Amino acid sequence: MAANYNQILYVLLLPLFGAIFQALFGKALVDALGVKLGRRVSGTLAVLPIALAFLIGVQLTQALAALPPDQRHIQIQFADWISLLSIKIPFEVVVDPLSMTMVLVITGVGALIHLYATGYMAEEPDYPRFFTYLNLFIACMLILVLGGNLALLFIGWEGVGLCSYLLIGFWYKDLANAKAANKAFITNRVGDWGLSLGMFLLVAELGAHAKELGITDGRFLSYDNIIPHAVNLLQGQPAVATAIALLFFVGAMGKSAQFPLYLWLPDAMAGPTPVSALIHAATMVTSGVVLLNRLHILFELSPVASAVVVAIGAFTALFAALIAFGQTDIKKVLAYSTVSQLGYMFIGCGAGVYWAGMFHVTTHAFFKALLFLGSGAVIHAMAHNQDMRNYGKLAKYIPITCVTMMVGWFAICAIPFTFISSGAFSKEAILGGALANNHAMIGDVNVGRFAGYAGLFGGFLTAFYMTRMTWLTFFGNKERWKEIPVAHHEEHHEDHGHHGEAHADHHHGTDVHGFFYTDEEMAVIEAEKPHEHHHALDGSHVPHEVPPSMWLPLAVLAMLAAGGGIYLDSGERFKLWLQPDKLPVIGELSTEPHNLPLPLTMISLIAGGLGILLGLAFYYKGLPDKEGWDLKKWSPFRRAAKEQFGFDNAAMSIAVDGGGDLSRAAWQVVDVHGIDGVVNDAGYLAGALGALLRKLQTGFIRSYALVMLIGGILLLSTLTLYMYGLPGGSR
Amino acid sequence: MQGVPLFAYIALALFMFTVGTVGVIIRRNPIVIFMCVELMLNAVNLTFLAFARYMPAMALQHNAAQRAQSQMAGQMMVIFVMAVAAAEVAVGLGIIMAIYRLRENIDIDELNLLKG
Amino acid sequence: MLPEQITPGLLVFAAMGGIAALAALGVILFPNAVRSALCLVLNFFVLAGLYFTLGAELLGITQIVVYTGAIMVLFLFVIMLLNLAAPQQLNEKGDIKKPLGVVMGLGMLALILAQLQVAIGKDFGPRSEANFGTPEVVGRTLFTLYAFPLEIVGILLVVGIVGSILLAKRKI
Amino acid sequence: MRGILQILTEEWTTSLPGWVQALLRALLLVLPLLILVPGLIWLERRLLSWMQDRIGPNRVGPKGLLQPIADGVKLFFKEDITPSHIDRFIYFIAPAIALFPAFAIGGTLPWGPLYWLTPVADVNIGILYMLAISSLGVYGVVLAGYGSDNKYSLMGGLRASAQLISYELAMGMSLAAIVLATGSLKMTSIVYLQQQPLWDTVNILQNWFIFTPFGFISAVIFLICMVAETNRAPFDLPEAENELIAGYHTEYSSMKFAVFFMGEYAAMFVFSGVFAAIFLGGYNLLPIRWEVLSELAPSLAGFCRFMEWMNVNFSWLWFLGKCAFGICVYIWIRATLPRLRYDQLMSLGWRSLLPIAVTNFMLVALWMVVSRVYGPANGWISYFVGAIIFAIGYSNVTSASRRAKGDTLEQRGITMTDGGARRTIEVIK
Repeated sequence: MAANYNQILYVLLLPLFGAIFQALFGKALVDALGVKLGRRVSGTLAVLPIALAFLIGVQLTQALAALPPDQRHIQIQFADWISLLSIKIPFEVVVDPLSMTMVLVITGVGALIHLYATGYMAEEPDYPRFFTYLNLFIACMLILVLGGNLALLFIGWEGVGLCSYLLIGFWYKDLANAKAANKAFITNRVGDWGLSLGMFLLVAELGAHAKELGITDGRFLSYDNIIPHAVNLLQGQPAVATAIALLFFVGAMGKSAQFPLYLWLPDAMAGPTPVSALIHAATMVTSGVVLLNRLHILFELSPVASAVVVAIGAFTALFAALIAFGQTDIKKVLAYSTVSQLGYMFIGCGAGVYWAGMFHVTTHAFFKALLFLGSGAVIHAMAHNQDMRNYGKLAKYIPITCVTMMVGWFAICAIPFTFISSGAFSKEAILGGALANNHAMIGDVNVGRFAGYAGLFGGFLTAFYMTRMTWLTFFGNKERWKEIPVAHHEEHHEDHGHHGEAHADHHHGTDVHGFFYTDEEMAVIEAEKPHEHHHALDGSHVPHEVPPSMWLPLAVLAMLAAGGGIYLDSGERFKLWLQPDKLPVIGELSTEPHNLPLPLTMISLIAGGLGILLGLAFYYKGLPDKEGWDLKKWSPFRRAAKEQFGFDNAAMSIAVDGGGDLSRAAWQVVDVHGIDGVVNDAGYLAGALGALLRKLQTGFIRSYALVMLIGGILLLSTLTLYMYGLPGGSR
Repeated sequence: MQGVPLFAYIALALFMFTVGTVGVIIRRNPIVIFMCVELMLNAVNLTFLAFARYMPAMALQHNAAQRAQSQMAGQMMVIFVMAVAAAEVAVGLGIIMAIYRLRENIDIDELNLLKG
Repeated sequence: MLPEQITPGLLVFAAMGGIAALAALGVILFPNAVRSALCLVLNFFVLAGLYFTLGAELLGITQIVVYTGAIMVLFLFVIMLLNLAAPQQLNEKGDIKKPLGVVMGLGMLALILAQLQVAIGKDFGPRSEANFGTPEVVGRTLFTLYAFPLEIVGILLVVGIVGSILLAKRKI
Repeated sequence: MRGILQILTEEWTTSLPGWVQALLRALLLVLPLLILVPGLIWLERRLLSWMQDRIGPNRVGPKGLLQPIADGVKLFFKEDITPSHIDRFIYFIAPAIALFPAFAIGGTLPWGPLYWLTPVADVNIGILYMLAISSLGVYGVVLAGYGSDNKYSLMGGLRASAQLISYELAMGMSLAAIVLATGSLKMTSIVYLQQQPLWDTVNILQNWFIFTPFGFISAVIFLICMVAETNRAPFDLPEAENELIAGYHTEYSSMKFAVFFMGEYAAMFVFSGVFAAIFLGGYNLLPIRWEVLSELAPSLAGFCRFMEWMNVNFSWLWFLGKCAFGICVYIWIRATLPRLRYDQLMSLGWRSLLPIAVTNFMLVALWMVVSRVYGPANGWISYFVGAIIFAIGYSNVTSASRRAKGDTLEQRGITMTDGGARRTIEVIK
């Protein structure tokens, strides 16, 4: 099948046009057609481009799959973008298995979530703005994965960061949301610092050796130049390779929320739930994994960097899983679970089984989007209260949500041999790869293997806390929202919050409240804070099942979560699609470890099963007192977990307070005395000179013209003298 | 035109340009000054066109594309000068009108707000 | 540099050039602004004729449309509008600038003429193709080779229009 | 097909020296104009009185046919009054300038398919030339207003200059659409293109531009603009007799007044000719392609041949007929519509005609691109879709601006300067 790969441009442009349309005409449309019909039309027009892009993506993927494996890298240049003296950066698009996988995930899951959002946001007055951002996000994400060079990737990278910022702060009148958005944005800058430095270093290296490598077209940032030439370039200089790889990994850490840059992700839950599902679970946070997959050659060249990746991934997986035990907000649990799962993906990438990382990205996109959307449905049913302590026995009221979420729960628990637990297939591949290989080494220590063991333990933890979440929400012995303590009614705002109540008495210098607001502005903002999405949840509340536009995506995602894993794994379909032959540097990798007492799947089965059973044992009867509304009764471990083991506080006080003190010192000493002094003196000097010169300005335009003419004549005379060789000139 | 040397056109343009320059200096009415500026612009236009038509002999050594480009360049400049002059007149006369409304007087020697 | 023989073309040029030069002088010598403007109209009109003799027919007609038909009408309009309210003439009293300006102007004329003596030799001749000023040729060049300057000029004109409206309106 | 006229004149004319030919062509244009102007004056007065249900001139000659001659004699022998304190040169030159464009515009009008007789000069830049010369017409009016040293005349001149500049733009844009469609500025090729199949599809009819959608819009705009350009009612503000006495020609009498008069009627005639040539198929009698019809219906072949023969030999007559039609439209408009207020005039020109003309121009470009690539049917569809989108947007914008600003002059921020004393003119709705 000869496909026209130029069609990929439509995939890129459709969401962009959607965003532009929503931005320019969305509001007018809603105004013109009336709120109800207008929102329906506007929502449809937001879903449509994504769905169309998905269809085109499917067609192109089929065409690509029909090609022999070694021809599946198609890079199309559409136009010149930046053309400097020796560097050319065209607008180019890469169509290969990696980018098409991501295109399908982004547009497929994205279309479902868009559809869901049309229902979820139906009450939102700023409806078109939401879909503008959402469509724009899809467009940026597609640029990120489809861009044929690192510069385009960077554009997409920043674009998704921007959209994430806009969407987290979508309800920006709520101060906590605005602060969460700021936190996400600023934390991501750290990652971008790494990404850009890595990019510069790589380009500098490539450019310096361009002649030896035979790169003639100056496209140093393009993948089809980097990937084939990186081996020759960096083989002899492991230190440089490690530096570049680690810098890129810093970028990936920021976007993919790895320790210590994971801080923003839990706070990002302040955004609307479809946003959490789309951006902060299914797509954007996986861009770090995509980056590592794209540039895997760099990491293959540096075992040290790979070991760092594995170590940080494993630590993040465990750390986040532990924090999840202390969370009472349903979305926060899912957020930490996302951080933890991202850790797994990095274990896979670091251990060398890059395809397994992507595999987990895909399955995770299915079940985590499902879980988030399900939690959104629960929140929707519970009058926007997100505290699990207020739930219980919801299975009776919202059966569809319950069933689909159970599927998601089972998928993330990763129980082998059950065939509908899609997480199991990808997680087995990751852990198998980590345990069987010795790629990620520092000195003689095989970091990868330790990471594998940590991952097994993490699987146990995952099953445990997910069981906790599911049972607290849907089962148990009583409907707890009917007996919320009075004191707690006021408290549930906190769950939207930024630092939680622990920061209420913690001073950050003068700017207590956030990064950008003064106290007066704060007061105004607090007064204007909208309350429309904070209905009271009291004893008389009756949860209702969500509308079809919301449970339909749930059902589809549930099917994907149940069947996606086994479909993609059967016959090594996914592995052969993404990585058909051995890796260029480290060669063939096995995913069958031989050094274990039992087969890996058995151990996983034990770990997962144990987690579920323990969870059932703990929470079968509902909420234990030790996790109740009274924080004083909590166990020390759980209280520490709730506060992220103090890490958030520490990071915040170092970064925000320390930065504030440093800036204040710079302001009061360096700026006021040093720089201002020089500038002011220069100003006085200029002023004094000007006072002298202004005497020349008579204000009579004709005099100016006359003087100009005289000047011109003087010039001409000189020229004439020169030409005719009169005295003083020479011909 | 047959028998007219390039120098004739250039000399005429030069004369017009000089008259325009002198006019800017000796007249006090800003509108007339403006007209003198237009006169200078037109003198330059005439020069452009004359040179576009009268090419030096060495231009014939170029290839056809270069020759075509060089003979069109003068006309293009004239078109752009005309467009810029139109914009300039629109804004300039607007300014004169605004000044008149403000001060009831447009003598250029009374308008010395630029005085330092 | 000077023509060898008198041809009909030369006579026509002499007539037109003479009118243009006299009209140019009239612009600065008439104390009445309306007469100055009329002289300028005449000058532009004759210039359009000279453009025709140079083969630039499109530009010649554009000269009439733009300068004679639009710009000069605007000038007349403004002169008359200002006169309508203030009939008194601006007094053109002499001062030192006047003789100085004339002398300087003549000096510039002489100096540039001296330069031209050297610059324009015999190797200039009417060598462009005869149809180089037709609408087809000019348009084709303008919309291909000079497309970007044209766009920029378009932006400039729009800004000019907006600016003059802002200047003219009392209340925005 | 060669007609009698061709056989008689072609060889003889082309054998003459070039300058004699040119003179002959010019005479063939100017003489009919000069002869027809008195007839036009009679026609206007009779038609106007008929429309207003009165008799009109009926004393001199049969049906008052000799009335214009009588008027002319009267004007010749009237005392020629020249006011004092005037700018004499300008005062005297103004009528001449007013007469000049009326005759000069006709230079590119083709009166028939006889290239050696008409037009006077078939230049490449015909339409542009027409626009350029018509833009000179304003000088006559403005200078007359200024030279008369009369407040009312001056105001008339001022009004004329603003009005003519404003309407020239819309006129140019409306013609630009036609030029875009034909790809030529030449009058003869525009007429030639109107003999092609209608809408590129209907073979039997001629593609007169007034029958095409864009041409119709252009024609309406051009018609309005040409009425404004000739200072005729309802756009006769420069000579509004109840406000400005007679505007710019208040101080003119006798022959000088007659020259203005003649210039106005000649301009009407010539503009009607331009309208006929550009929109009404030029010198063709009927919008039917006879040779195609004769192929389709052989029984009518004889009739078709006859009609073709008529077309060639009496083309000047058909052209004159179309001019006469245009003049009747002029008179009809004058009899029907009241004079516009000045701000209405400006607002019509700048806010309605110009945007519509520009949009029409862009839509023609769209139509051409689409129909060249995807065929005529798609071209027309895209043209109409574009037109509808523009209409919706335009009506939204205007209604929004009306809502925002209100309808009185003051609310719209317009004030009028009048002799030092400034006042805001209130409009009673």
